Amino acid sequence: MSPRTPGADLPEHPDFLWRDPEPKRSYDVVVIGGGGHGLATAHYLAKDHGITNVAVLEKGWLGGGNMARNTTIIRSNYLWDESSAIYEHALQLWEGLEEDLGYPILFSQRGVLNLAHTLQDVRDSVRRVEANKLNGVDAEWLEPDEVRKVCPIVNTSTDIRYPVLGATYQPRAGIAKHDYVAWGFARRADEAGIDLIQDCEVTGFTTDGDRVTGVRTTRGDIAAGKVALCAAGHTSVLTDMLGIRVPVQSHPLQALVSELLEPVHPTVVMSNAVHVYVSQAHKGELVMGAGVDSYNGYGQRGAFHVIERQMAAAVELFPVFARAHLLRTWGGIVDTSPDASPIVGRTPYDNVYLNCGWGTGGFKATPGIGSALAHTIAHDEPHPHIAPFTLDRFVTGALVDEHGAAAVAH
Amino acid sequence: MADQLARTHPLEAWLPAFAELTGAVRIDAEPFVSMAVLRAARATTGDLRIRGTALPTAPNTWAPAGDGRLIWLGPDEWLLTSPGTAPEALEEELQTLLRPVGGSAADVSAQRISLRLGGPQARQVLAKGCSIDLHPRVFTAGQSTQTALGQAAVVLLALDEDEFAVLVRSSFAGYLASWLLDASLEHADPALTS
Amino acid sequence: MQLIECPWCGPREETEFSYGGQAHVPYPEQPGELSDEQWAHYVFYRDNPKGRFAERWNHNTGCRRWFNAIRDTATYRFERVYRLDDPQPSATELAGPRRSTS
Amino acid sequence: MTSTFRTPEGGRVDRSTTVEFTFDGQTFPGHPGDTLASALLASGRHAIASSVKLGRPRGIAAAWAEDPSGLVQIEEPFPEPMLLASTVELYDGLVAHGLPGQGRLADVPDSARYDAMHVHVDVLVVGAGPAGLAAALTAARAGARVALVDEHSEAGGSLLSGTDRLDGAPAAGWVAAAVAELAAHPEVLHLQRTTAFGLYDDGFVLALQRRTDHLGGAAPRHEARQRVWRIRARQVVVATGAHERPVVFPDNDRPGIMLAGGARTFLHRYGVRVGSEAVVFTTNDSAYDAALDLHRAGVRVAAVVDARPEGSPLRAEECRAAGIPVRTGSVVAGTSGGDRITAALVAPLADGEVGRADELACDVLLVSGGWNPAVHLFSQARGRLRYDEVLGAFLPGERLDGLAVVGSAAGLLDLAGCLADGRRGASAALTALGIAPAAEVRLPTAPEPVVPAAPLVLWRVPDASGAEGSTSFVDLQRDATVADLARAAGAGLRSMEHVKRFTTIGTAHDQGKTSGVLASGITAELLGVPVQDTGTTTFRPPYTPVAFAALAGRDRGRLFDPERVTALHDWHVAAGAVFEDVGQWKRPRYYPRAGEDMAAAVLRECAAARSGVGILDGSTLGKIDVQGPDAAVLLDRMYTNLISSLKVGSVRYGVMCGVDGMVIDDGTVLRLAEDRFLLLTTTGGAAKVLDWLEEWVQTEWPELRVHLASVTEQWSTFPVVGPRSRDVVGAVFPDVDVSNEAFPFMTWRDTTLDGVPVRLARISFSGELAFEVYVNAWYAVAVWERLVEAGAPQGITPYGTETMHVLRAEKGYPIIGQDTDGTVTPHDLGMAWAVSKKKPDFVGKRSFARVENQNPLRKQLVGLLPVDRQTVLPEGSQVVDFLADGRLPPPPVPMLGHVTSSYRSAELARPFALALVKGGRARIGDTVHVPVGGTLVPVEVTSSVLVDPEGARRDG
Repeated sequence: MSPRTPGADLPEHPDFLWRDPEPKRSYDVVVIGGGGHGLATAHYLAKDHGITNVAVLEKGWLGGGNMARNTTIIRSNYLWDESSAIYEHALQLWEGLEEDLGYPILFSQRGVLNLAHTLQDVRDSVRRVEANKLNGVDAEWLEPDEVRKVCPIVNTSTDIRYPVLGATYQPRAGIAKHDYVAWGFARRADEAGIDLIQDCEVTGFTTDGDRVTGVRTTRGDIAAGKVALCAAGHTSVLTDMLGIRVPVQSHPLQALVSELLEPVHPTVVMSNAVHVYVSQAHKGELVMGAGVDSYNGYGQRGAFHVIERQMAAAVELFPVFARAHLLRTWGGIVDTSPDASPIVGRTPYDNVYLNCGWGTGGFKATPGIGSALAHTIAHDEPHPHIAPFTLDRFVTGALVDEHGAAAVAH
Repeated sequence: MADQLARTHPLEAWLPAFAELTGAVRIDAEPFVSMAVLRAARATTGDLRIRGTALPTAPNTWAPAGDGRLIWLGPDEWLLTSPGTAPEALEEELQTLLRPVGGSAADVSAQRISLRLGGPQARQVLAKGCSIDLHPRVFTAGQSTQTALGQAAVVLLALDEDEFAVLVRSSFAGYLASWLLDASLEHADPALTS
Repeated sequence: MQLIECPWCGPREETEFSYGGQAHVPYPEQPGELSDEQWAHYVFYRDNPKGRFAERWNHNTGCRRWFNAIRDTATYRFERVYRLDDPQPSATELAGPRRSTS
Repeated sequence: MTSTFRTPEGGRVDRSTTVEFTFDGQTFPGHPGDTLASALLASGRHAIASSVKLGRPRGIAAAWAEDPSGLVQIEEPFPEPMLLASTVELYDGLVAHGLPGQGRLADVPDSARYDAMHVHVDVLVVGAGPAGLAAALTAARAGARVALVDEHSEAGGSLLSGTDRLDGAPAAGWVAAAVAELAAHPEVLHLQRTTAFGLYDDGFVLALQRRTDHLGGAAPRHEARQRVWRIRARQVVVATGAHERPVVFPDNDRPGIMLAGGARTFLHRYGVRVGSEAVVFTTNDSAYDAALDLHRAGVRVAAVVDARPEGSPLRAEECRAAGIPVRTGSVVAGTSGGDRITAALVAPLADGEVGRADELACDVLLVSGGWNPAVHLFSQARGRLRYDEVLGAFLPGERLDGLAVVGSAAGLLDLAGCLADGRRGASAALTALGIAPAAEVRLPTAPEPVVPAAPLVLWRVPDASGAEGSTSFVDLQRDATVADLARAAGAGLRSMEHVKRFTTIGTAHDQGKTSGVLASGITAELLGVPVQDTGTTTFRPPYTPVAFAALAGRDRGRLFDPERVTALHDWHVAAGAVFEDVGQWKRPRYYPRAGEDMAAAVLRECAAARSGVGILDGSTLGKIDVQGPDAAVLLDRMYTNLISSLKVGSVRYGVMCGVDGMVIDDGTVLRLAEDRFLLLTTTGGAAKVLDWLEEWVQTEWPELRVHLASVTEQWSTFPVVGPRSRDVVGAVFPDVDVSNEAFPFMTWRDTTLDGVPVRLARISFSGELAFEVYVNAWYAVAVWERLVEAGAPQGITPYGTETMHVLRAEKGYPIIGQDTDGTVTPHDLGMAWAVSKKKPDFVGKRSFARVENQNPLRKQLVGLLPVDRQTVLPEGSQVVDFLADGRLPPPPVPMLGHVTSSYRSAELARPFALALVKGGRARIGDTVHVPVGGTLVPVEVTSSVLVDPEGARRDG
């Protein structure tokens, strides 16, 4: 084998992943959405609560939505107590997930830098770092020369349009292999006897007063004791069927990769002002995210000018990327909420649980929300970590507003 | 007695660079042009004429008016330019005309500067940063458009076959000048324009 | 990258426009008389259909005029644009193929 | 090294010129017109790379973008990672080496130039092969605006790769005539070396033009190396041809194994024999052309191995005549060799069973498994694909508006058919546009197509070696094999998307141009389902890789983002100002004198403003002209406080909230007339506030008679600040009575300076006596210099944003966006006085009544004084309760709020800060802790107003 064989260090997959079962007529819990959140919820229902008469309904292929389309950044350095609590809960689960799932998910704690380019960026960054420290989240403020030490290819020269004035750094943050995470959860859920049902689109619900009695699907009607909505960008399609109003908007979010390159980028870099976020995946490709397209869209594609602007930012911050090549672009559908925080918990229906509004934060929360939502479903009361994220905050005004929190919310 | 107040053009420092361009593309900064924005509901303007010119009602057009130009900016919004009138005088003249019909006028002389772009390659240079159809049969003399050139919002006027005026916010003038010079570089030497 | 038809300026690149979200959500006559819940719905809640959607756009790099459009959020195709003083679209027009029922 | 495999004549390279290049440290010759691949092959070099995972030698396997394995790294003239040797045009001085899996980025910035060009056309034709040229000619003759883009160095496509004849002469002649005719049409844009890589909505096609790459070191520096064409086409004709597909068999990855059509291209286009002894393995007739052509060129063809039981009687006859053995019903079941194939193992195939194999010595093995139409652009347009059982390929499965797929891209494989289809596609496009086609466009006559024998759809040859397909490569670049597909199926995967991710097939540089359909076919076999059901994975842009810098285009370096400056910028630069980025603006932050650091400069500037006179360039403040009978009505609805009661000639401070009741901007309002106001906004809020007002006026209250205009750049604004400001302003504007009685605080006066109108306003953002001077920006420099000159006796001191911030903070004036973060109400800022009780409603009012707004623990703006009188609290520091033992408890530690602004104060002779603190006003007088570094700094909570709370100084 040649000295650099990035593909070779990829793990061998287990011999078997999951069955392809026919839906049963009835389940104790029906999880709608076979993405990361739905699969993780199923896993923790079985693992933590012994609930296994569960179906996960996926209209396409497992993990084929935002799970397969995100840029896999994992971090917990959010500003507000409520946010850092749920994301830190997730990060701690990430740290033990490979063992838990018995599946190589390539979780790599290579650290995440959030660059500051203006004096206000610096203020917001220091504010977040200090809050993180007091919340027990590892966080540091780095001066430009320290940024250069962590990531030598960042352009820290002072004569660029928006010089790097410093960065926040979370060493425990990192990336993982998105597909393997989904498959790891799916495999465990399947082992536990949970039915993962693909090509099964929900077309409606049957209700009885304040309870949902079942779901109508393209593969027949399925009775349900409890229903969890884990459909991310398609949440509104489901809540419209239920006649529930949820303040989320679905937007296209694009991402892209380069060809395989020799290791040049040891960490993850995110920049708010010069909008770019990039890491180098295990095989060597640069993985980047672009900005959210402004309009509502379910098309899993965005406009190319967003990519072009992204490339300009990348070359500005990483001059060595100039002749790297854009290999593939794609888009996902992010459901964004008014305060850029998730909406999780009970609904007007007694036995329907809502999990949406994660915007660009969904992947990093996967194990955290999976375990918290499973707890909520099992005990029929919100897990402490999701209690602050209920719908009624929009009535009281007790928002968890991460907009002002500067960190690029990816 | 203090001496007359001097005026300073935002693009003064760029003039030498403009002067070095030859042939294929010409860039120049029009000296201090007074400008005023006119607002009036179309219904009320009737046969109102500005310096003898009817308010253009067709979007994306302009018409000569006195020593300047009358430019359509919106269904109830126009821009009048006049090199020869003092800014405050221009606003007053238009207020007098427009207030009776419920309209208004505001002096925006220093809000924008006016660039001149010309030469056989001028359309090419514009096409590098402007997404509208600049085909000579489409964007003809008398046409105007509010659009983006590079990353600057501009009002672009077709004056002639290969003669254009570009109005841009004064604070963006330097950016646009650098952009135009950069986009003109490959045409800078006539020998290289083929 | 789409061409969007500005009712005044004609078709222009998507980049010249800004998005204004759901159309026909009027500012309440008497905000003071609304319950916190009703007010929250005005401030934070907007429809999010997969399918035809009546929405607001602003030609901000052009004539700076707001207008409305009916666009399919699944295909992104603009069905039509109309001016603010044009009549609201009928429910049947919005009931495009992908319109989710609520 | 000599080009022993170069044919004595033929090909389109310029044999009169020889260039030299270096590959893997060895020097090779070549000709202009060569690609790196053809030049290497001409010298007998096949092996050029090693595979990413297994490190197996890999060679050149095709003549263009479909090559899955011939990857190289360019080193000179400038490092560029991972390019296909088959697509790199040769130039003198090229230095490259084979790719060991990963590419290498240059460690120095790329100095090449890149740009973009917009173009609008009636008809865009993608591909200049026979179908594309026919389409372009058809559209051009009708007088349409046409763009023809093609990825090769010259037009012709397949016509340059074979022996086709048109109108009885070599097809190249017709190509030349067509290109010449197109060049003569004024409305035709014809671009070679231009790859249409993405197709988006409304006929928007992005194409990358490689303008100077082929010139190597001789490329002119002032020209863009690559250009992205942004083509807006009313109709698109896709004539992108087809990619030949291999057959998968054990050890099918050895150098010397290549697509049959590729070998033919190397021969006819570049005059290169790919080897001296060939075996040809095919499932269809097309490879016979390669066999016969190579035979005529002097290559010994050991055999044509045809998997079809009956083969192709017609073509077999030609072979027999040429003395080429043909083995029907046979396959290549394996190969031997190392860095180069040495033999093919040929065996009969019956009922899916491979029989006994015998070795045929060869140094090249040419393979054809059929053709895959290049449907990428069609698929990007979200066109549905349909699987064609006969071709074993996916074809466009529906008609799309504005998009026609023609020629072999639509599955047609005969020349006459492609020409006619190109004309048909263009005519249809013209009809759709209402453009009358020209009188019948005559197409050149192609020889009657011989009806080919039906092709056999064969994805793979069963592995009889016992290796279970572990050396039968489906994706050569990813080292992914039939065995991997079997494992994926065995693991329970059914979706091609899962299979692709499990095996990584189709995710490499070529994005599965050859491997994608193979994987679908083999997976379908493994699962026992129709290929149509497995389908393909989605074709995503770009069609071929595009350099980041090409997409960045001109938006690099100083043009990355516009730099906005005021009329005084040059003055500030000359004065040695240090600048701060505020949005896109460059603002002077401070003006250091020799030997001063920022702290020293700011203390000096502050002292000047508090005890003498200072001057600030405030021209970046947003300014909005509001006119009309209902102007006051609008402003009453938009500001939290009452504006309509403001008298003409007076000024009022106002706050704006969003509907959620959170502060979004603030500033002063000058009433110029009953029906005219001048609004000042924050620098960052200027555009936002104008858009905000316009949105309400246009969409909610169209009945209001009011007009808004931005005048931000119209009026330069200079606050002249300090106890001595009256002397300076009085001296420069003698016509104005600047006495406090005649010109009270929060009023404005108009005057002139040498006939130029000037407006003065008694507004103070520092608490000191101050006059803001407004003048048409044309005169900004002159007026500023007059003020500086007149202020010399008082030691007038220009100051920047840092000093401005200190002065305002000492007075407790918040900066929206620094002391607020979108979660702060006017009440939180202690500005209940600015919230009207009289008005029935204004934007945001209703939100103040929500539960959370009544919470006594809301964060409120207060002052903080470090008890040690030394520590400058870092902005952003968190505030915690006073901890008696002086140590932080273990996390999570409850936080009270954070430091929003923090400065040294010359006036207070100590550092101070502003902070948002839970229930802050009730804590005034308390001591709390602020963790700084490792230590807890005790700070006293105070009112946010620390200097001149009674406001005695504003009148001087």
